[in-house]
Amino acid sequence: MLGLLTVTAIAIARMDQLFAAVMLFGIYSLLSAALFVVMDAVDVAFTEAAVGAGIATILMLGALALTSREQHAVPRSRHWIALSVVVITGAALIYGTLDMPLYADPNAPAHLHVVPRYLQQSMQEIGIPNVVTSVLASYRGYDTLGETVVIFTAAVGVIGRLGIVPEGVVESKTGGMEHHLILRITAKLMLPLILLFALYVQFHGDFGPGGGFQAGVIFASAFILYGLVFGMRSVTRVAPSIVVRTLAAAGVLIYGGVGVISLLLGGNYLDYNVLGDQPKDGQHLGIFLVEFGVGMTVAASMISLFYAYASYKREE
Amino acid sequence: MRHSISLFVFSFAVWLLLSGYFESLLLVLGLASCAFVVWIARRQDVVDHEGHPMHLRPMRWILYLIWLIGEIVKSNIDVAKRVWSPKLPISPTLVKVPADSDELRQVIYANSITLTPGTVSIDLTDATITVHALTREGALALETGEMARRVHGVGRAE
Amino acid sequence: MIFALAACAILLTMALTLSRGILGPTTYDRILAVNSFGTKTVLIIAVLGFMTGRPDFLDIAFVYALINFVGTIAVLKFFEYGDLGGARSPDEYES
Amino acid sequence: MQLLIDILSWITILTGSFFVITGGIGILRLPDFFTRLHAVSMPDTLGIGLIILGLVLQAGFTQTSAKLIMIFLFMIFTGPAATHALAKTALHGKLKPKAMYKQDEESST
Repeated sequence: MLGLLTVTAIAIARMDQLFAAVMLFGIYSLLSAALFVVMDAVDVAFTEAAVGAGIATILMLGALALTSREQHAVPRSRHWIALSVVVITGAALIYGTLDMPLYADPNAPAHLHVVPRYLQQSMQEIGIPNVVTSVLASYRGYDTLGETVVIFTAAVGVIGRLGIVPEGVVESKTGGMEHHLILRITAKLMLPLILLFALYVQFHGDFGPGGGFQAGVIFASAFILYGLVFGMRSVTRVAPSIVVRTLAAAGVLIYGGVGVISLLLGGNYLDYNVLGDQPKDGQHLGIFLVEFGVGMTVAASMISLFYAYASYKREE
Repeated sequence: MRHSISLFVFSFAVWLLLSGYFESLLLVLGLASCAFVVWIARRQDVVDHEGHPMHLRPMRWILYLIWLIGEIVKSNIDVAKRVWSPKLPISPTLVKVPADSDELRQVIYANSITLTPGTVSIDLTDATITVHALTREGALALETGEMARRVHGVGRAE
Repeated sequence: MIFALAACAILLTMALTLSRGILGPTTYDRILAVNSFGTKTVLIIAVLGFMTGRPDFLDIAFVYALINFVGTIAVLKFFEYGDLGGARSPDEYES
Repeated sequence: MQLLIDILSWITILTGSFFVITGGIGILRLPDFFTRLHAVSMPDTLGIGLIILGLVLQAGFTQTSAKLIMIFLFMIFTGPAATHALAKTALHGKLKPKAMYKQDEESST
């Protein structure tokens, strides 16, 4: 499988047509996610599946639609600069991995310090079966807050660059693929199912793989599908872009707000123990709210990214 | 309204199947999620006889599916033989077949054609399906219209 | 045992599909390869989940099936219209 | 009984794998885009169908089976839609299939 991954990477590098390269990137994501599954990193695979294979491909296409399809020839001297940068980075990374313990080595530092605590005590300290979720949302609450803000910032950045969709433009570009009968009916059948699945992933992050990030992306993909098939006017009628942007901000605020509340109740920032009568209940509530905030931000950011890409028109 | 209620019940059944946890908190969340889904689906205007086909006759459906599975198995074996045989005995043919007037049935028909290996519906306009068949025989078999007749039986006449 | 065999078969097919994706020759061939590759990924994840005895994998397989569909439609729309949002009128499209 | 189920599921999984591989061969061997579509529809129908059937036999009457069947149904619904959309786009993208309209053939002879 690693071999296939390598072949794909080389093929991407050699491909002149950007469109074909994007297609191969899709394959690359699928492959690496399958690899994560083999290594038992279920949550990572989940994220890779939703983000890497799906949204990233769609956004790359969006970017491609704004630029040109063919790669421009680069002067040879710049090849060398690029090559040396890549080689140096690669060498640094390999040098870094030399210090790293072998895969699945039980004496690795990660297995000696934090991991036993996370694995053994998370059940009694936090009380939810999926360790990844408890690490993500509770032990490493700050990091996750940071990641959420990054996504939000990315959405703000793209909107800032491409501009907020003026309502008039959306009106003029009404069409979708409604006349495509088969797509229309299949999409109608599948949309409620996709939405339901997203909510399921959102609320079952405590038990199985999943959580706010993945759920947000799946939720957004339902809207993206709707937008693709029924056109921008329909999708902005269902979820007006101002509402979506507000929700993106509100998600971050929920996350931050949970932290502030825990401060006010006398705990540390993002220390959920004080939220409930029992520390465990507090953890539950805290993680639930935080995941909800994450899901909201991710979904809303992705949808507004899609809006921004889909309705931007290059000046000819 | 009928469709909304049916969608709600259907969603909740799916939720229970997916979740497998029967705790009160998750059940309440499930109900809330289903309500939310129905609300969005109504806003998206996908809750109608096309998006939630509850008017099809269930018994006819099952009979049709059994027949279709049989066809799929037969044509799978046929195409597999052709792919493995060294001479690659194919004779690609395009053929236009008429479809039903009802759009939902058109879609069922076109999808059934695509599901059967050896024939792919490549266009659907004005109730006419353009089919690309891997072999002349496949195209001829489709032209007899047996599948079209069976699809017609599935949808209730308006 | 049997799962490993099935996984190998699917992997082999993934390799074959990948070569079609690299060879092309037309863009549609590549899209077809990616779509078919996605199907195989769903299958291999389901099979691998059984091999390691962790049926949570099925959720991931489901995400794949879903993303595969949405992704293919997005790609097609991009290719037919040149961007993701706009569309031509049906008459223009027919010509 | 368990043995019988095992044998049955082995047979289905193996046959399914065979169709999956056949699809892979077909996608390489067949001459043009439209014929390759047919190769893909083999693993998409009997391939996944048989493999998932085999897994369901292994899992028995459980939630896992229900999820497997849901995945199968989802793929069966979306697969042909995606294939059709792809073919239609290719046709409108002025990719000519190496095949003649049957009606044309008859009128010319």
